[in-house]
Amino acid sequence: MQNVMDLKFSAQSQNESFARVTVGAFIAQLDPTMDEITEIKTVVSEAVTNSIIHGYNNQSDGMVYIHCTLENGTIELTIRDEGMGIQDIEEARQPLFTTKPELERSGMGFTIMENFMDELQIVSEPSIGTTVYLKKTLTNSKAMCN
Amino acid sequence: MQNVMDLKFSAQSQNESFARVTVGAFIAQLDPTMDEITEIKTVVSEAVTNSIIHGYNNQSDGMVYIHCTLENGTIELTIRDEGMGIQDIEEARQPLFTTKPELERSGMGFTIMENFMDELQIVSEPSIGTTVYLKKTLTNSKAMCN
Amino acid sequence: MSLRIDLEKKGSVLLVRLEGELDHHTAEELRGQIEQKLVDGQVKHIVLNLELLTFMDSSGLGVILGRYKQVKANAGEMVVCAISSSVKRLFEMSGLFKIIRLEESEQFALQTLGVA
Amino acid sequence: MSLRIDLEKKGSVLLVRLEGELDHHTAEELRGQIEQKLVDGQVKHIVLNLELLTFMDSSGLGVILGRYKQVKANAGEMVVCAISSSVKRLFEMSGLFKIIRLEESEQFALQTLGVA
Ligand SMILES: Nc1ncnc2c1ncn2[C@@H]1O[C@H](COP(=O)(O)OP(=O)(O)O)[C@@H](O)[C@H]1O
Ligand SMILES: Nc1ncnc2c1ncn2[C@@H]1O[C@H](COP(=O)(O)OP(=O)(O)O)[C@@H](O)[C@H]1O
Repeated sequence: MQNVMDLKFSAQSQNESFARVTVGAFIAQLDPTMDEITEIKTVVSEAVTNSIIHGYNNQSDGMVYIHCTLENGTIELTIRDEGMGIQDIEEARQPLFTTKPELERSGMGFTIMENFMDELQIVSEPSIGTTVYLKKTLTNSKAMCN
Repeated sequence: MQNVMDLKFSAQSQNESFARVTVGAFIAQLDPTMDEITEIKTVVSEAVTNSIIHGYNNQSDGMVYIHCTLENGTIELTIRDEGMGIQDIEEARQPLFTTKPELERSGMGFTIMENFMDELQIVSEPSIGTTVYLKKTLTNSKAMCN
Repeated sequence: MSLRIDLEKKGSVLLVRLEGELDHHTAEELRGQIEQKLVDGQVKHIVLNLELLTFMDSSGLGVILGRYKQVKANAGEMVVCAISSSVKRLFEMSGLFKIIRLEESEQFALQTLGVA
Repeated sequence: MSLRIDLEKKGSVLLVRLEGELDHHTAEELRGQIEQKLVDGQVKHIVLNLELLTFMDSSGLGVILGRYKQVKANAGEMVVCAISSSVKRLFEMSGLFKIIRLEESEQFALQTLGVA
């Protein structure tokens, strides 16, 4: 049976941990390993932080959207903002590339998302916003029986 | 500064604990007492369970909606379903009243919500759905400074 | 499963220890497991130890009240022990203490039923 | 605050112990507190003890890299110790181990800098 959740929240930095906890609590029913929970929480943190810092340029009146679907041990995550968008997606995906070095960004966000998930897709349009699509199937076969 | 979140999830009973954890994590930034966290989690559990059992009659393809606003130490919660609605709200609010005794419902849901919150409003229309509005100001004055 | 249910027969008493969260989702499992122990007729009383229960809502009240009715039909008693202040408030609000006896500890609860 | 920051000066070494979650929200506070200790010029090296860190993402990498650059500008070293396997993966992915030394324990890390 499919289980779906949608979350929308203010683009404020204290909501980064809230977003991680929420997605972590939602996927818990699939009985993931500790490592898998950490990976999912990390990618949520990366994408949400990007929306807040880059998408909305730290203007906290924007909203961040998370859509999460669980089905047969597979987690699908869509994390979206209606912010400034990405000019060059290929460039943005490169390890260590960042447009905000002055904020001590490491440029590792997309690299981490790619490494921790099975699939990463980025759709973005300048001044419309950015959508990050992430997918991962848990190794745990118990997840198949839930 | 106001902080807002919207949550929407499948009307499945395993999401009752998910909804509690999510709202609990969101209000944590107001630095509530342990008792206040427990109270908020309990009322969320009551309203969400009602939507699942009564609103959607345990048909898990419906969706439950939670809207939560934090401002100056005050929590406002709106928990909504698009289910069967309540015929007689005054009757439904009475302690020990339940339309589903065969499911061992205690009829204490609304009484608990009323006791644990400063304000409870119920809006419902048969076959349109039910909206429960809950409000509570935390005692903690630290909450005012966040 | 976010509720751990531990059942132990002590003479005519069924000792039920709960750990975790008792809500609508987990109440059904609890009902099923207790009822299975009640069918053979040897159990007369129930002692509920809630020391390790971290959450309970009105669905918990419902399943407890349901089991109370079952033991009462058999002239048995229901005793609850080691409850937190928040669970206590729910019991008070619903008037459950009028029919379910509260004891400090499991040991003491069992003693009052003559099986400690 | 979901990050506890404990700072201790040991000779020319600033020992930084972190407990909790290091993300974008908490990184700023960490940066501020460490920089305050660096201004007086007595600190040359930094030892980062991450034993009690329960979460870290790339914002953590950024703030660590930033402090590395500061001590390096002063010919100092940065040593990290007691890291979890998930933090280790982030360090490996970003190549941070090429510039930041890893030691098993705080005691050992301090010894290598001559202040234990
Ligand atoms: N949601 C977003 N909105 C706008 N730009 C983004 C968004 N996410 C990422 N970017 C762009 O992609 C770059 C690389 O992102 P990332 O790999 O996460 O590194 P970092 O966040 O450390 O800069 C960012 O510096 C930014 O220019
Ligand atoms: N979301 C809802 N949709 C439809 N009916 C509801 C809803 N919430 C409550 N009710 C009605 O109000 C009654 C009282 O609710 P409550 O006090 O929570 O007790 P209980 O859930 O134990 O029945 C329910 O039995 C039901 O008839």
